[in-house]
Amino acid sequence: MTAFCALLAFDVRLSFRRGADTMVVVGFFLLTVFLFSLAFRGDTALLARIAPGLVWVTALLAAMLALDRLFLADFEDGSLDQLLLSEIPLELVVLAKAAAHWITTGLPLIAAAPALALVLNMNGAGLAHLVLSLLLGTPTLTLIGTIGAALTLGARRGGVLISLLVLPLYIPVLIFGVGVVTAAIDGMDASVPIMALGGFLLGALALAPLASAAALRQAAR
Amino acid sequence: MTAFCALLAFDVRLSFRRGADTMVVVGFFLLTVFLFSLAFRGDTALLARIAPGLVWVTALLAAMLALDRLFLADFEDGSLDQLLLSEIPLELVVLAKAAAHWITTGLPLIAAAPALALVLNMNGAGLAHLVLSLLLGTPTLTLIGTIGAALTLGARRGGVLISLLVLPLYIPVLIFGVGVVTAAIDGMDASVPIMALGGFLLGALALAPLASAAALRQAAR
Amino acid sequence: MIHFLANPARFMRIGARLLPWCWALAALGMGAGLWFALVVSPADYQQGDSVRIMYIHVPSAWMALAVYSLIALVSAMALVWKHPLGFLIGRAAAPLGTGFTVICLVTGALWGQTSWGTWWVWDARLTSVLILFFLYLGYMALGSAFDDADRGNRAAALLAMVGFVNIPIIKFSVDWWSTLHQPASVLRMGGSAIHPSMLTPLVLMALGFVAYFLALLVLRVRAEIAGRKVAALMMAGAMGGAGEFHDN
Amino acid sequence: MTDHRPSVGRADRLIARDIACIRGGRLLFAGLGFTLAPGGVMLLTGPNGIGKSSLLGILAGLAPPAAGSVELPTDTGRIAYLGHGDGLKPLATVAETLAFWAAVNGPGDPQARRQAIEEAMEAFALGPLAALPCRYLSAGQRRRVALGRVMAGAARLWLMDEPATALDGAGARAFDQALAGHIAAGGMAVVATHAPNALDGAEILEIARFAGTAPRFADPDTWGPSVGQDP
Amino acid sequence: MTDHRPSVGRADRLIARDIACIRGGRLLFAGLGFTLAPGGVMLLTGPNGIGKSSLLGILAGLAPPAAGSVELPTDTGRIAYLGHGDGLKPLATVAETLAFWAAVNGPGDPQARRQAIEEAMEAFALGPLAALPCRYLSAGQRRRVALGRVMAGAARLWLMDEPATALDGAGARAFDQALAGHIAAGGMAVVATHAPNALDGAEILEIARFAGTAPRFADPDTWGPSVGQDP
Ligand code: HEM
Ligand SMILES: Nc1ncnc2c1ncn2[C@@H]1O[C@H](COP(=O)(O)OP(=O)(O)OP(=O)(O)O)[C@@H](O)[C@H]1O
Ligand SMILES: Nc1ncnc2c1ncn2[C@@H]1O[C@H](COP(=O)(O)OP(=O)(O)OP(=O)(O)O)[C@@H](O)[C@H]1O
Ligand SMILES: [Mg+2]
Ligand SMILES: [Mg+2]
Repeated sequence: MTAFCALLAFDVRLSFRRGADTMVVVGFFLLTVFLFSLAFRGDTALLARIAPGLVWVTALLAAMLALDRLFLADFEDGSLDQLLLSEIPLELVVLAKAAAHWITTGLPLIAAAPALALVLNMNGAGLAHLVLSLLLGTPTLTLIGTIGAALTLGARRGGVLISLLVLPLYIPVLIFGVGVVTAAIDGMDASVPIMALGGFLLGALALAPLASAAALRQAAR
Repeated sequence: MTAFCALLAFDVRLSFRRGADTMVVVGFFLLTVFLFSLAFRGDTALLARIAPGLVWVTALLAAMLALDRLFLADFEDGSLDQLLLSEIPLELVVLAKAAAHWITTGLPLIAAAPALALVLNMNGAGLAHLVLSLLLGTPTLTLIGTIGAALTLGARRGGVLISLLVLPLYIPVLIFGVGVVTAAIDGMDASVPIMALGGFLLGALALAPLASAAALRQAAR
Repeated sequence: MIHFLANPARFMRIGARLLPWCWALAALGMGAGLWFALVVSPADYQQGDSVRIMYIHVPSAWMALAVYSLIALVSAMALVWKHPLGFLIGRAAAPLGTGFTVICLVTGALWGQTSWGTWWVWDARLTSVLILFFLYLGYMALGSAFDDADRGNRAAALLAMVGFVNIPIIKFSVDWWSTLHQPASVLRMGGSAIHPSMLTPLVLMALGFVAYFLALLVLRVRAEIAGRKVAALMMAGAMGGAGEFHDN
Repeated sequence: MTDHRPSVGRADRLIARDIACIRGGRLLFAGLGFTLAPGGVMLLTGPNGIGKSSLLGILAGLAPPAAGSVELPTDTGRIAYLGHGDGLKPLATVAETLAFWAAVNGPGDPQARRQAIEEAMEAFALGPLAALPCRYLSAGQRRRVALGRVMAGAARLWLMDEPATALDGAGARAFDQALAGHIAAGGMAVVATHAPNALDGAEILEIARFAGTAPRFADPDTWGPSVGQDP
Repeated sequence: MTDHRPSVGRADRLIARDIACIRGGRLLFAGLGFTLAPGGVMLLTGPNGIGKSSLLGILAGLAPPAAGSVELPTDTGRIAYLGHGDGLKPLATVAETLAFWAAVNGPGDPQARRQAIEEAMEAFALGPLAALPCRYLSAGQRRRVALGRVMAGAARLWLMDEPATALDGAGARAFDQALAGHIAAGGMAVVATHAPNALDGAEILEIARFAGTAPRFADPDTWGPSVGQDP
């Protein structure tokens, strides 16, 4: 447990000190929506219509952006070797890394989402469900991402490969995430897609650390 | 001139060998549009309406993605020191780097654009003008990008800072780029925005290498 | 000039002597300007009382441009003469310029709501001012993004010079592209085309803004110099040998 | 095919049996074996590219050998591994770096951990650097931090790749002392080096003796790129 | 404040005058000066963190000194600089790397360039590695490639930071020979090293002699964090 906390704290601290990842993700998120409103010259009706999809697609892309750095720095500077040789179960290391990654990229994204929803003229129910769906969905994205990041360590086309690997697994999350928001905006019952998102999260929590740890063991040089 | 060619060839060769940048950029480009059409469940009328803006915003974001690597690898592994000490004018080095970057990210983007335009139901004039606007616009983006990349070398929050620095200078390109396409689709005269894009390109060609070279000289450790 | 001011002690002395005059001029200009603007000058025959926004909007727009130009100028000087005074002035002026830009944007948006019926349109003038705002932000962010303060200063100075291309675009955007925005009527070739009853408060307000800016600038530069002194003395005093490290 | 990862053996020694190593399709060495008892140091020597670093990786279990097996001593605790690189995070300060790795690898008891860190800092004269982010360090200072990390961990087996790189005279002496202390406490070390005369009392393993005479590639009669005995 | 970047002097020698270096607000050394004539080698020595690498950077013109000036010899051609890192691209092969840097830095004539590359490959036994991407190389092999790059360039002044790092005996001898050849042809070299006894006939500059006695920080009565003369 100390080790888990130490890992989490070290990662989060360095990540915030560097600042880059968090700000890239949030910046990308805000920027994209800003650019879209720019490109459509403030056609508000149109923007409101595409809002749920826009926010979710952008969140997904933003989450994907920082993925390749999940294990890469540790791999390149040799820290990963050290972690592999430590007595901490590798699954725990993966969980700590995933938690740190989500805290530094997923959480700020969720914090930024309401601002965008307001800019895009989303109503109250839509906003609440947007946050809820992101809360349930983004950890799943991160966990799935760890598998992709671990599998592609040292691969020649790391960045793209990750996208290619995780994308198929991301699509259900995207569809149900958008489903939650549109259902809420249209005043319909959103419990089914919400439960689906919850189920994905539980499944990812159980499976992703195992898969990623196995992949990391293979990756060590 | 030999030196310029050597620089260009070396960069392009390594970049294609790595493959990552090109494929990240094109992949991102295709992916975003794909995800959007997925998020809107094939609402073709809506998609057609947002097509010019969507393609241009995505192209801009994709071009921004690979920017931070423009000089970073050279900076970190010490190659930049070597280039600074060589007798090649630094402006030429910047131009070669920019050209290599554009060939490996901008050009493939343009090659991919028609496919998207077709998917998004753009008409012939729109497609032609999309390609034309990208041809004029993306080199400008790259050239402006070199300034941002050079200025932020060694900065604490490199990635985001670049976006912050280049974004304001990208906005006019985006506006006129979208302007060209929408004008063409609506059957109007697009020569004014086309000329503006051309003007931006010439200006960037003249100024960006100077500014970037000055910034690189400051950056050496 | 630059070598005359090159001694911090002298700069501090001159600044201290200038400061009260600046404050007085600022109070006088803005006070009288507001009096003329709100009381003496007439409401516009088209726009009614909302025209009075102009007396804030236009001077702050001018200041936003002027301060950026000043930053670009001192940056160039600092880079050419390798003298840190330019960096110091530039870094001190940037937040003030950002403030003026924000005021210009906000008052413009308010005015737009009353006279065009919309807060914002993506026309050339408005967009280029927004770009100016981002440039200010980028300048400040870049300047403080390096552990080596000197490196930050130089990078930011280069950015300021690059971003200067935006200034003529802002200035002439109304002439080059037909937009919703007012074309120049005060500062233009061939003399001013504005009624004296409106011109007087405008000029007074502008003078007040300039004096206010100068006062704050001197204050900020002095604070920075004092801060450096304290830091230098503290480091020199507190450290023997390798000692502690300070990120700046 | 059996699992070639190091297993924890029954004896209190490090045993390498008949190890072969293939990299990039080329057989680097084969039939390499040795035993290292507590308090022993094994120096790996040989020309550039012979496979010293590769052997260290195999011993650490970071890469499987193409043939043969590694048996770790009982109760090794962890393995400390120091490669050619320093493995430092540019933004973490020296103190943070040592504290983090001690928390991951060092003694469980916080008091003992703090003491281990202090000893390491003292041994490699890191005190004045404690508050510096690692990216400001000079090459030798970086190496000292990496060595301090090894020392502050509670490992009984040290695997090190040219540990004295970039160290000045004082640093090299500090390392020799640290190693001597480790050995005196019953530790073991395998050290790849180009200056084997620097340490007395250490065994020397000349890897060139086991070098693959002819390049041997994947055996067409088995599936994997393996060499030597195969199930 | 005058421009502190190296200028090309009138004499055929490298002259460093009264150089001071500040890093991270700390004065590393001040008043350092020396002259290096053609055919001379200057060894920089001193403990870790004293400022050897920083001085090399100043001599190369990569960083300005806090005070003092550097005068490069006339017709230096280019400067060859080899830092602690190797500066190799992981995906470029050894042959590509050498060819590229020779095109950037080496002799203009293609024929001479090819020959320079061949000589460098031969001197450092790089022939068998020519087709390997650099990321497959061992540490010593990487260093050989970096040294080969210096040798294939047409520079008269070599600035090197611990060039023999990770080299085996043969590699170190090859480097000594390459340096001797460079010197014999009227070249100059400044080499930071922890093993100053390795080269005979070379001058030794002990940087510690110039170390800042007390830390001096930004002078509160001038503008910049500068030391020494100011306008
Ligand atoms: C957010 C929106 C706006 C922005 C960013 C903006 C920006 C500017 C700028 C930069 C100037 C100085 C130009 C120069 O010195 O030539 C200016 C001047 C001026 N603006 Fe605006 N403006 C905005 C909205 C408006 C609106 C809505 C009106 C009135 C309907 C208006 C009326 C004027 C007038 C009368 C001038 C003085 C022109 C002159 O005499 O030179 N502005 N504005
Ligand atoms: N970017 C930096 N910012 C602040 N301090 C730095 C920076 N780079 C180096 N230093 C400090 O400057 C000092 C000199 O570093 P330098 O690399 O020149 O030493 P060196 O003599 O080459 O040491 P070594 O023998 O370890 O290579 C070190 O104490 C280091 O901590
Ligand atoms: N990932 C890899 N793929 C293919 N070949 C590799 C790889 N890594 C190393 N090699 C090759 O394996 C050989 C052994 O490398 P290793 O790093 O073990 O050598 P070393 O004995 O440590 O050399 P040095 O003294 O230079 O450190 C080298 O010839 C190298 O070219
Ligand atoms: Mg090795
Ligand atoms: Mg050094």
